[in-house]
Amino acid sequence: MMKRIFIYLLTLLFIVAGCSDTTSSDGNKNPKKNEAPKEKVLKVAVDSNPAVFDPYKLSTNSELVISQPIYNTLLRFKTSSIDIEDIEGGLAEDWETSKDGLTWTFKLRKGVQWHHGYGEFTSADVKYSIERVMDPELGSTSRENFKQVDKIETPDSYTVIIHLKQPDPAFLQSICGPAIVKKEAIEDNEKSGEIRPIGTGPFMFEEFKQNEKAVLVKNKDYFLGEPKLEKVEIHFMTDLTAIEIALKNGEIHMGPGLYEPAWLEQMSKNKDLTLDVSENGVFWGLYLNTSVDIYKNMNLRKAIAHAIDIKKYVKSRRLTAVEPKSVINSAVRGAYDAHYQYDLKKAKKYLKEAGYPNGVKLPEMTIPNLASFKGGAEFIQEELRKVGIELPLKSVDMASWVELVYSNQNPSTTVGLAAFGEAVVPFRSMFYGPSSMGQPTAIYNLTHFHEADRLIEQAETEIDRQKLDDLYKQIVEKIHDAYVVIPYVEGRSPLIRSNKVDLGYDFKSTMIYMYYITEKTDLK
Amino acid sequence: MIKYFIRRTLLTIPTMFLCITIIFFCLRVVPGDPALIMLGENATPEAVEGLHKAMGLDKPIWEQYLTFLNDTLQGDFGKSIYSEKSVSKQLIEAFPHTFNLALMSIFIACIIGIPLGIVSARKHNTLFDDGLRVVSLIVLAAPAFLVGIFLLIVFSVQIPLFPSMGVGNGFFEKIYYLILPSITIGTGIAAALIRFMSSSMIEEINKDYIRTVRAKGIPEKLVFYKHALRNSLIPVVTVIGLNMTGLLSGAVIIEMIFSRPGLGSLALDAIFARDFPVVQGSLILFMLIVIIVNLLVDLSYSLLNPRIRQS
Amino acid sequence: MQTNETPNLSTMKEINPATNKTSSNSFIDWKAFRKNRLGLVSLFVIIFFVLLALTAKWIVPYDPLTQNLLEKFQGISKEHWLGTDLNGRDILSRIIYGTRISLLIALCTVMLGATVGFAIGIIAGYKGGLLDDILMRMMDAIMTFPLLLFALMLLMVLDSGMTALVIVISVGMIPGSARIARGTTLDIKDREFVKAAKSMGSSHLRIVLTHILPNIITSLLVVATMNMSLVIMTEAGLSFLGVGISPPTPTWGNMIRDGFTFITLKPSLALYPGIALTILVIALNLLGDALRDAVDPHLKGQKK
Amino acid sequence: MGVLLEVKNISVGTRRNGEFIGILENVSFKLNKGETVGIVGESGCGKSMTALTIMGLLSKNIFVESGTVNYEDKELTKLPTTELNRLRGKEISMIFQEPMTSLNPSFTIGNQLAEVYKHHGNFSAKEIRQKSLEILSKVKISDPEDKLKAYPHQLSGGMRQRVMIAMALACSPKIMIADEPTTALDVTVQAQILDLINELQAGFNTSVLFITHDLGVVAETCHRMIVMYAGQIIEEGTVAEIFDHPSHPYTSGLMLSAPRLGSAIKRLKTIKGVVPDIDNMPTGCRFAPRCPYATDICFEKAPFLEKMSETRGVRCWHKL
Repeated sequence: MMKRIFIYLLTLLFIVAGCSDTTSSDGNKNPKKNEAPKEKVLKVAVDSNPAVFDPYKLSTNSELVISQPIYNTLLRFKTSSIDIEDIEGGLAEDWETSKDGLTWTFKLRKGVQWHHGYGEFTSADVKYSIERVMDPELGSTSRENFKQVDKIETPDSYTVIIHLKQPDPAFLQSICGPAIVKKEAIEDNEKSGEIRPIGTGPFMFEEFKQNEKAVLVKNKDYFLGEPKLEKVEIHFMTDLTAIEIALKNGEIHMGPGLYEPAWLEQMSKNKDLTLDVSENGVFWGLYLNTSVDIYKNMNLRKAIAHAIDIKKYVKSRRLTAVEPKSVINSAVRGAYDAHYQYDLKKAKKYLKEAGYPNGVKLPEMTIPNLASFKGGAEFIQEELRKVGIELPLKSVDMASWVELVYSNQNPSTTVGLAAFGEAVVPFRSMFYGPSSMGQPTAIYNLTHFHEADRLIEQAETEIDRQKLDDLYKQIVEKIHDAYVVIPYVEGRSPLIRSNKVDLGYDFKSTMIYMYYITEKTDLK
Repeated sequence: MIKYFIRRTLLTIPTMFLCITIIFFCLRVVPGDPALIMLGENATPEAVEGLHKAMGLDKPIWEQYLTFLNDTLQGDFGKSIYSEKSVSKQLIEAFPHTFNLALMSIFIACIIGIPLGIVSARKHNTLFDDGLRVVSLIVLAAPAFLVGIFLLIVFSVQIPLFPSMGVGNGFFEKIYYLILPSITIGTGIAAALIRFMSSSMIEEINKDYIRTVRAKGIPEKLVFYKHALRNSLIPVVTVIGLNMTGLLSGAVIIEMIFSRPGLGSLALDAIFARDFPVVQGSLILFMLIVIIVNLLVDLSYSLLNPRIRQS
Repeated sequence: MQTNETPNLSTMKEINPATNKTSSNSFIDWKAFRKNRLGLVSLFVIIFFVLLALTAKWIVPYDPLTQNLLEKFQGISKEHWLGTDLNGRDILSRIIYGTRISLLIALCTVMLGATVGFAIGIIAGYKGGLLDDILMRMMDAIMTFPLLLFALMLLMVLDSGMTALVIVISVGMIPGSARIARGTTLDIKDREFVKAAKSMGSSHLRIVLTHILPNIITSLLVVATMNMSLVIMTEAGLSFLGVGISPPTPTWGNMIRDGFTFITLKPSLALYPGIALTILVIALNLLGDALRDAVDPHLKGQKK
Repeated sequence: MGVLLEVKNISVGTRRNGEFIGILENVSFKLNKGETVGIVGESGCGKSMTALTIMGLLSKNIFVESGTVNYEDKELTKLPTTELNRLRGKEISMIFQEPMTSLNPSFTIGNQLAEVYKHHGNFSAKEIRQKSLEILSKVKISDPEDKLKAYPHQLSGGMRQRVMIAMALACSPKIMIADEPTTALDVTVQAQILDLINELQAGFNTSVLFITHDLGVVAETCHRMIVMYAGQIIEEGTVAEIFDHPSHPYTSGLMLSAPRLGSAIKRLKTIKGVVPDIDNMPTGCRFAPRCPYATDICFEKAPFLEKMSETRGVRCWHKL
């Protein structure tokens, strides 16, 4: 008998040891359900795990959501707007540009404090931040936008003057990009190996638990006023169904939605949840890689372009999709009208002229195994099947897909891109010859289209509005006539929030696939 | 007995060495380059080059393997390629959650599995026994993630009894958060336990020594619960040990559905992000857990079975 | 007083009617198998699924791939007996088509895993010594690996076609069958009739083929049926993690995965393939049990 | 001498798809106080089945068709298990053939011995320990102190059989049934165990029902003997009577096929043929197909057990 009791005791002991997690660092040990009810904790769900915490190397949406409330930028878009007209002062109170567009002078706010006592915000921080973005060693994702910067002057601690080599129409929106960081904080973190991003924003970084959550706590002396929320918890939940359940239970206040209209309809019926759709659409297109022999044939590209019934697909997606207007995001300034008319007879005619009277089997297209990619790709595959064009699909995980695309081995690619502000930025990365994949200066030109290179180079340094718009028109026309990209939808990402949440601004669109969290955001 | 154990542990060293090598080379062969993933859309070639040097991926394979080997032997799993957070810290953070889940699932499996197994053996060949067998088969056959989501919808959405996500802090809250996920895994193992317990119980009952005990006039209850149960527990312990490996790898999906951190999800994300040090660290820890569990099973095996203890 | 040796009348156990006729233990006693009702039912279910798989192409009411986006998430209706999925495809036809692939994967994986496993098991058991230790350590190494994560990584290396899936999952099956084969070989190797055969100078190969293999074939069958259910579950798990057979080919695994995202909207999307999967797995397990009983006479007495 | 145990017309069998198949066919005999009766027969003749019927230890699919087993004023076959358990181990105990597998490998000898005392009397732990040591020394087990703590696999076959006997005699039962206790032991240990049983039988004045296939053992230990064949008693009587003049052909066949030390016979006589199968028993005398003296009547009509004297009985048409 003794033996059996001993074994039971042993297992019980294990459980006690296992559960009383020695590493749990958070304060309250008493097992109350959650913190004192009055303490306002906003709980946000994101469907990916953050890997990088350096604001200049952000890639997944969870990283964007965590950094947004922590950092400020020199200038910024009015909350939830992506219209260049709405750009206002951020850490810089005011700014002017010289007539030739080469010198930009910024007047900085005074008395702004860094988190955790890293001192007052000064012009030196701005200089360090911008030079860090431009540093090739770091490999920042937005280094490309600052290639025109010549030198940065800091005459006194509250003024910054940036000199450009050449005028850059997109520089205003570029300045709204990078977060201003503190040199000493970054060095301390590197030494300690700890994850502790330091910024000037409304919320300070408190804790990060891998695969679980990140916790931000309010920055009492934030220069735009003390935030209403006590804490913000960002939960990493890779399964959308789990997020949906948590939203219905009230365990989570905000989360991403699903692109499926039937699902959204069902959720909108739920009386204590509000459904929003971000106006800035993600531009989804089928990019044909003209460095691959079969796609050098213009007629084949034409046949493909006219075989896809975009209206039907957009209709089936109802409120989460709009018809693409141009060859790039419609919210971009310079996205002039350009679309391919759905006409099966024309498609069959071009197919015959392309030399494939009884159909063709296209080379295999690899896509990542994400729902957002799969839906569109399967739709295109099905549409092409009707005209006898067979497009075999292969689904792999994200990392393998990225490598395939970068090494220019994917004969055709469907991908969704967000873009805003000046059209020259997407043109530069997507339709400029030297940016073609597989080359040393590659950025994201999947189609190896290069017919508009001269025009793009002119647009890059044209600050006269009239001339710039005229250049944009010509570029769009060239891309459209080349039939290299076939847009099929502009997806608008749905977001869901509990009615208890008061955003503090009216929601229009978002660049981080989640609601912005500001000092005005509150929990009723 | 100690000699037996030393031999067993020594035998695990070649196995571990083999596993570490397999992990290392398997990762190097997997397509997808961490630098590319990290840089995302505008990864310029020199930036990629810079990162490669930073991650030490530019050195020849053999050199990487040797540095990897002597780091691992000193217990230093290196730093995550992305967050530069030390891998051992991440493992220490993730391990307790998986350990609690595994332990609680085994606990639930035993509570459900063993008694039902005994009852099914006592009521052998009756309708109850057949019914139980079919039910346990259904639970065994149903995919864990379906069972999980079913429990979630019923006990978390419709009847807001249990939380649907997170781990909670503090001892009782952790158990409270553990209930649903461990029931999902536990019932699966319980189903296997029932079938195993019942057949091993039946086998014991028909052994000769039971006849002697009955000839001594010992009441039927004792014959069953003292003599037969004791000997049929021995193979059951091995079933738990075997299920442990399945449980750990199955936990990956359960951790996803119940949004729980843990070794499984850590390894899974690291594989998708090609974060080699984290993958290597978590798989090695996985392996250590399994080997330790097998040793524990052997220990309890001899605890229960005196003959082995003596040899 | 020295009692001299009396005639040793054989001390066979008392008459036990059930095992009266001693069946040679190497082959399945079909008479006993037929008596096991559950075993028979499961056999019919499996045959039904196999027929379904073979005739999938012809009996499918709709082409499992054609989408009609306007008819999404339809419930059960006259045209679509089980309704339509997220892309408006007919669920019933996809399940039927899925049977073909799931069964194919299960069959090939088990055969590959079992044969390789048995080969290793027999060699290790028969040769013994250092080779046995090395092989067994390799088996331990594979055993300690979390099958799902290991398969995930291998799948990325070999890209995710059907053959890759079969190879990857079969790796997980090898240690199990190797262990069983080694056990049986060790057990039979010391038996008198094997020693006798050796003394008559028959070659190792002949001994393995004539004595060891027939005894193992039966346990191969039992292990095969049990592993089949494990394979189908692993494939479902892998599809859940987003790896596995590429779209649009339906397998039960990726159908459950797609259905999973809309579980609250239309649970049947994931439930119908889930139910089909569960039924087949149960049938396989029951068949495995019935076969094991039919093979192993000593267990027969207690079961029914 | 009073009759202790009376087995009257016991028929035992099993049912296979509806049809009843007999294993024992109206077996009757008496066991007097202090007497040792031997039951002899080939394997499969039902001698162990008789013992299991008395003890109520028949396996699930075998049951008593008819007949009674009376012990003092109780009818054992009808007793519920709880009441039967009050007798088993206390007044009637049994030892088995396979010492290797008859003890629970996971409990110590002391534990399994103490069990008997615990259930058949309320003794304190100290008393139990004392009695256990006493009974172990009675069965001549060397240093009983260690043996209490030892596990079955640490003891030899003979030693384990002694422990079984100790357990059987722990509560000095009135009857001890020994089902081939020495068959699995080698000759030298066999002799020691037989002497021990005789000695204890005399000491405790227990009556013993000795089941064996070994005529030598019967000759040495039993007062009366019963010969069984294919589920029937074919001859009974005192050992002296039967050894002196076996009157059933089967019994004499048995005697002749037993080699004797110093006897002139070179080749042993064997009984041709095999024990009949239980589901197709020959009509008439069951030994007829193998009986050299069989005549027509033996094949048609089944002989009855004819009582020749108080103790003697034979079931044969042509008694020798």
